[in-house]
Amino acid sequence: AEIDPAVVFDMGGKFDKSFNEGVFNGVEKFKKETGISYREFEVTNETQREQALRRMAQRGADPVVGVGFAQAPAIEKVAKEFPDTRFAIIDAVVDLPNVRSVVFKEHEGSFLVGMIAALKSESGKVGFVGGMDIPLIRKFACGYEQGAKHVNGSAEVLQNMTGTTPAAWNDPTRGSELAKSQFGRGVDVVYAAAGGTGIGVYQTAKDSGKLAIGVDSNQNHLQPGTMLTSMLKRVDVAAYNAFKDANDGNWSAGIQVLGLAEDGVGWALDENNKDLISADIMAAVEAASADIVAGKLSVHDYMSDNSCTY
Amino acid sequence: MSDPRPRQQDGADRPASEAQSPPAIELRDIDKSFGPVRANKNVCLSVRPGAIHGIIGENGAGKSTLMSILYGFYEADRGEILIGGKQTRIRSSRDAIAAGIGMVHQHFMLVDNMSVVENIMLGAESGAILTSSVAAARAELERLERDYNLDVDPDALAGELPVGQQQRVEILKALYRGAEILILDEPTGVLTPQETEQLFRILDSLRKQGVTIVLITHKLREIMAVTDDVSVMRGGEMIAHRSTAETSKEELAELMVGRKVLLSIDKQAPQAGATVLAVEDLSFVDRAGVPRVDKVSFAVRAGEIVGIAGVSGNGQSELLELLSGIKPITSGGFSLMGERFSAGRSLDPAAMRDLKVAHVPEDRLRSGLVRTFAAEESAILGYHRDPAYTGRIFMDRDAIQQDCARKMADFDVRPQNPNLKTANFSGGNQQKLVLAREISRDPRLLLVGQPTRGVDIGAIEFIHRNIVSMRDAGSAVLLVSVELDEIMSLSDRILVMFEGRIVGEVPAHEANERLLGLMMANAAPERSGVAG
Amino acid sequence: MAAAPGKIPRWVDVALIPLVNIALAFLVSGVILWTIDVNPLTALETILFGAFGYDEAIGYTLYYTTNFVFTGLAVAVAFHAGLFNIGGEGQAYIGGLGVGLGILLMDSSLPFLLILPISILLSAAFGAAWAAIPAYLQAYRGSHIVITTIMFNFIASALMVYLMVNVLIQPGSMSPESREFAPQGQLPFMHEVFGWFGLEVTRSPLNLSVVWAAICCVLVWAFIWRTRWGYEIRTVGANETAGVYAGIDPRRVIVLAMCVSGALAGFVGINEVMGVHHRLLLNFTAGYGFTGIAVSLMGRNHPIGIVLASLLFGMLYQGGAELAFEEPKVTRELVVTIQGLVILFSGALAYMMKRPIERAYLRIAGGFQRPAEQEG
Amino acid sequence: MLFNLLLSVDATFRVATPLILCAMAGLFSERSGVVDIGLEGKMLAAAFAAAAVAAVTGSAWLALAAGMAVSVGLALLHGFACITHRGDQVVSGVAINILVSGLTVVLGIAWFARGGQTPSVSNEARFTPITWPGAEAVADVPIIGPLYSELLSGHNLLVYVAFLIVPLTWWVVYRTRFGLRLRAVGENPNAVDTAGISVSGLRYRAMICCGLLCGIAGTYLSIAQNAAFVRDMTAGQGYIALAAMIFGKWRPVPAMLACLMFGFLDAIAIRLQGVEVPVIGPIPVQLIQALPYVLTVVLLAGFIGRAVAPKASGIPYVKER
Ligand SMILES: Nc1ncnc2c1ncn2[C@@H]1O[C@H](COP(=O)(O)OP(=O)(O)OP(=O)(O)O)[C@@H](O)[C@H]1O
Ligand SMILES: Nc1ncnc2c1ncn2[C@@H]1O[C@H](COP(=O)(O)OP(=O)(O)OP(=O)(O)O)[C@@H](O)[C@H]1O
Ligand SMILES: [Mg+2]
Ligand SMILES: [Mg+2]
Repeated sequence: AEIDPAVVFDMGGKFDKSFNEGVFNGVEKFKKETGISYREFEVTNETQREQALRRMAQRGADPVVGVGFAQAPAIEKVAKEFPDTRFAIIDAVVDLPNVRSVVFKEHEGSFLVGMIAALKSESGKVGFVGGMDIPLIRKFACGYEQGAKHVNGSAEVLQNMTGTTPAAWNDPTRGSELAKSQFGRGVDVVYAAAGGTGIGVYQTAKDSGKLAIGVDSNQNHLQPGTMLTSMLKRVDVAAYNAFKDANDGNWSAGIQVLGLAEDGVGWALDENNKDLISADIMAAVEAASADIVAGKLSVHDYMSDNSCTY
Repeated sequence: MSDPRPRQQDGADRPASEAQSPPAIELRDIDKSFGPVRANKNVCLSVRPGAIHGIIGENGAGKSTLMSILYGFYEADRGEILIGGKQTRIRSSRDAIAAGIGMVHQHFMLVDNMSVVENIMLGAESGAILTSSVAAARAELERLERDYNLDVDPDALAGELPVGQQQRVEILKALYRGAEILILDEPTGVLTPQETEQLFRILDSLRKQGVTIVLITHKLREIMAVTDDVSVMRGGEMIAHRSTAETSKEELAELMVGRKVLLSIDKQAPQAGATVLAVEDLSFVDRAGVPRVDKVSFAVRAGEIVGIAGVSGNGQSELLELLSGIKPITSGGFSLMGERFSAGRSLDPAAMRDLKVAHVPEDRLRSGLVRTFAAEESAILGYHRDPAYTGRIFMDRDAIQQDCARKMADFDVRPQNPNLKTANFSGGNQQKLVLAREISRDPRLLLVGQPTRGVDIGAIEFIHRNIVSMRDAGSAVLLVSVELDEIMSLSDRILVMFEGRIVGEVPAHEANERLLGLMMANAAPERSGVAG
Repeated sequence: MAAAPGKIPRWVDVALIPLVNIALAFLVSGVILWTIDVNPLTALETILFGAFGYDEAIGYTLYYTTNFVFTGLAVAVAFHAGLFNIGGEGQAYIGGLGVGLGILLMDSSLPFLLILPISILLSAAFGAAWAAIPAYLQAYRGSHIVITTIMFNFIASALMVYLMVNVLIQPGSMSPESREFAPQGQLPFMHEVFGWFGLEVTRSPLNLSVVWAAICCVLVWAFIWRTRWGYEIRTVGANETAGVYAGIDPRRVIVLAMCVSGALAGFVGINEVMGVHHRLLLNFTAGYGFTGIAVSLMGRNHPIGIVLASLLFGMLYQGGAELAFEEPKVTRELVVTIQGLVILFSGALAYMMKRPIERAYLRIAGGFQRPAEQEG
Repeated sequence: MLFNLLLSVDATFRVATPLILCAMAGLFSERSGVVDIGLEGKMLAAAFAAAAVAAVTGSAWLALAAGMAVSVGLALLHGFACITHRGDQVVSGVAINILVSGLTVVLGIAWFARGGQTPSVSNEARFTPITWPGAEAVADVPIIGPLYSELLSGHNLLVYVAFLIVPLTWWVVYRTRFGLRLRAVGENPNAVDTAGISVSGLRYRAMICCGLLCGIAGTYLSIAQNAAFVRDMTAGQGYIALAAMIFGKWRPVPAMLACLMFGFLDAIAIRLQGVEVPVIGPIPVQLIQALPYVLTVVLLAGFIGRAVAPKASGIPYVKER
């Protein structure tokens, strides 16, 4: 029988240009391939997560994908109520027999783009703009910093956080100001992990003739020539796989940790940025990537000890 | 608005008030309701050109409403308006101004934080950019001031002028717009005798230039002094027209109220007792560093009424506020039944009330009442902490309501409804409510400011009688008023204040208007010196 | 010309006109829905059914209503003192912080019956404290309360992010959330409460704080209209000079009113933190503080009006979510649009239909009478 | 250090521009007696309209016109509710903010299918920085060079417009007939009415001024400072502008200074992030992010006297009680 899949997007909304949109692209791809449509809901406040998940389960949806770490408590509750429904959560771990938890090694992907940034930088200063000062974003920043320092021990990494309210994920104006201030201090490559705020960062990079790095999905097309690359976090694949595995009868619960080795994270190279990435850079990054996969190079995970000491 | 045309040219070649010329104003069957209240019922009025026409009537009789209709501020439900014999539709003040009507409202229509010139040119500017308008307005203002002897500082802020000056600004506003008909709604309610006299001189010279004037007032003396004709309103209806020469105060009073009214009070000689209030070198300096009350000393004894006369703005208001604990003392002090208050000792109105000091404030709406409250709530303002009204947590609604009903009955407050919103009572009745609140608690010292401002004669009579009976019951009364009539008829002793100082004292039986007037202008020969 | 002033019965004013206004809002929303191929009538049905149609729906609607009652009352109390408190959002946030900190400290050692009153006090105290600073600055330093409360909203969110990320987060957790409270630190859900009495009710986030909200309505009503503090607040709000004349210190009244206001806003923390999430987390206020402004003004600053307005908003939140759930074409932004239209028509344009409806009423009522008159 | 300060001042101009425009808009509205907390919504709607038109037509000027037109439309809606129908001004403002926040995204999805964002507009369809003559040449001259080339030169047209709007607003408010009437109607509408001027007419005109200025502010956000519309991109700036206007006591120049102060504090805060203080170590980001707000409160408490609003603001004008 056909499955009846569902996805519950988080507060950013399915068009946040990064995380949720990645999931959206993944499930759209599934829909296009199989012709199976899915239910969806975008939450607008903390309480709706549980409501939406439960409603999906009640309506017989299976599997149900929850997007974002904030949905973890809700999934935990609802998955217990509906032991026969399969759930998947992206970016958090919920230890239940009917839940698949997908987490990413963002630090590995960020490490690679940090290398690219430092290799490309002429000033030796690279920048990072985060949305909000939360652990996930610190994880991105920490990996990025390691990557930059890996290729240039004296590289300077400037960090800025956008704000403290949910508006911080949708404030291109402030993103633009943060980027300008970093450029003013000599930064020439900036990496944004800040949702819609990134739009302002990329635009400013373009206006100032500097380079920017996108996040989550491949954002290279947003400002061709300015986008040095994008750190890919394959939430689209994770969501697609959740649906596909259920459809094909290959469903498995448990934790999936997706890093470079699993192609869960990576960096984007396409016609929009191929002129920016020289063969040397390419070689260095590929080598580091292989080392990380092989375990020869380890990237410190901020989450492992809540600090960025490496 | 085009440039204000000097009016004399029109007036000069027109014979003044001819019998055959059509009335300057004719109102036919004007009807106006505000919701359920019918403020004007088929009112007719005819005003001769070049005459001063008085309109009198109790509070709420509909005078202001009628004039506001003539001025286009309200639109009548029914009726016709003829100006100079020509039927005119007046739907807004703009129409009225175009028809040559100007109005000085009972409550001034000035913008407090704008200068006099700006207030005057508002709506009658000569162009889109002010610079030229200001110049034109100044020139015209100078001319008007010269012609009518109406001087005001054109650059002063309207809100900072004394009321008398504010009124001049209102008159100048009307003249500036070339008014040929001038309506004045209770213009003298806030003026000193000197200011009133001056106003009447101005009205007289306007009349000579051919201006038609409609004058609303509660003061029959003024009607008799300046008007040519008089109309009486009662309960929304126009009930009588008289030629002033052929009527008398008594007749008008009776027409107005519908019963005989005593126009003067007879009171017994005072039985003055122990000193209740002794003020010594009391001073108050305001934030700008101006001494508002300057080393004032006097005493008030139980069973006497001490009146303080003075042109408004000479420190009387501040004196009352000091004595009632609203303003802090700068230096000096006073003792109240032996208890001493001075600069160091912080006062507050609640503590003064506990000492049985009652205070009827000068401006009932600004500080004596809360417009949005039910009457019963306004009737406990200041006494709301009294255990009679409030327990540990909750207020005792029944007690408050009964108390208010009793006060309303005792003081004839109409309508006698404790639940009615305060704003819905007429001025006179609001005043009675305040007085009832303050008097009914047997104060040892009663501070009264302007007790009858804007109140009709029926109510004045009532209020005066109550103040005198307070005195007779042994209270000390300090009365501040700019009405010399009131001061003279109520007080046992009269102090005169000028620029924050007490410049003289006169026993009531020696006082007359001329003497007090001179003292108020600080022009009197030193007579009895400063009271100690 | 103007007919003799006829009597308009009260139900026209309090029931018919608001209904017409809401109908107008839905009419305009209907046009928008129709352009995106959603049947407006079905949509309306979905909203109403989704908000009131079954026990779970009612639970959610009342859960939102609870928040709006708290923030609406908060705005109203300040308003009676003549103060415009835009800071409900921040006060709710900090109130929740107080609850959360308290429970995190107490839940291992104290029983529920002690934790509950302490939590209520803590939420009130923290919310009041967050309102007291702007109040003090307004009363004694002349700072404008609108500016300071706006600023304090931002400061509150910065403080919360700092605490959640650096202090209160569970070690190793991705999510800036505190640990879950122990059971005695959780306010029972209403479905649990009904369960105690043997009634089967579907689960929803509705919890005992709805009862507290109802109590607060009564308390606020009594406080404002039946105590002398309320009397003093209303006096200062309506006429400050009269307040001074009456021996009331306006500065103390300002601080008092804002503290009460902040405390009420802080109770959102009871509902959200202790009642629903059972942990401290970011953004649980979700704009309820701002919506409280509209709730209070639409409810004419009176508890009864505030309850009605809160119900309306609760219905829009819950019914709107159901609409977005049922109709794939309806996005959450469309639901926001509909909410905006409802506030516009039944709040801002509340008087637009008054005249026409009253006139229509008089014509209809008159139409019934006239034939009778002719016969007589 | 000096150069850093210079850059902060430069950023101040950019950040303050929409605040100044909105504060002047609010000033017109509130001076006429209509409280406007819908600045945010008007600005957001204008930002959307401008970005949409710029994306479709490629003309920055058409975009500006569209932004202003939409914003004026909303201002008139506010007027219709508050002036004509005497609705509650705050509720109306809140309604407009919420309505716009939803509607811009709904329309954005319907028209551009990019999740409520508009496509990025090319530089030709934007207001891009203008380099003043000789800016490059003098850039290296000490002091004057950077002052001229960094501070004065190199902003987009709308920044200059905003700073010209301030003296213009001052001139209109204090030196023209309209301004005289505007000030009067906010203080005492009865005085205006009895002077034969229509209170509603005046207030509607003030609303139009307010709408025009918010329109410029929104256009600046989406196609000058940025190059696309992103949902809710105003991020509370309308409220900050409102605060600045009150801070400036409803007067143009002080309000502008308040906006500049806020922009400056913001620019400083951005540059302070990550700075380590000797002994204490790194300051928490959140403390620095809260700094502009904390400093505003402190300044407000310390130096600015009581602000008195136009007396009639917030109260619908009714002649007959
Ligand atoms: N704006 C208004 N709204 C509703 N009712 C009003 C209004 N103005 C006046 N009224 C009603 O009209 C009646 C006449 O009031 P008006 O002010 O004309 O009296 P008045 O003769 O001027 O009294 P006073 O001598 O106290 O000035 C009042 O009884 C009142 O009910
Ligand atoms: N909103 C209202 N509805 C009904 N009647 C009102 C209303 N407002 C005032 N009144 C009535 O208006 C009459 C006069 O009220 P008004 O406001 O004119 O006071 P006032 O006479 O002007 O006072 P003063 O002459 O001292 O200035 C009273 O009879 C009062 O009952
Ligand atoms: Mg009158
Ligand atoms: Mg009157």
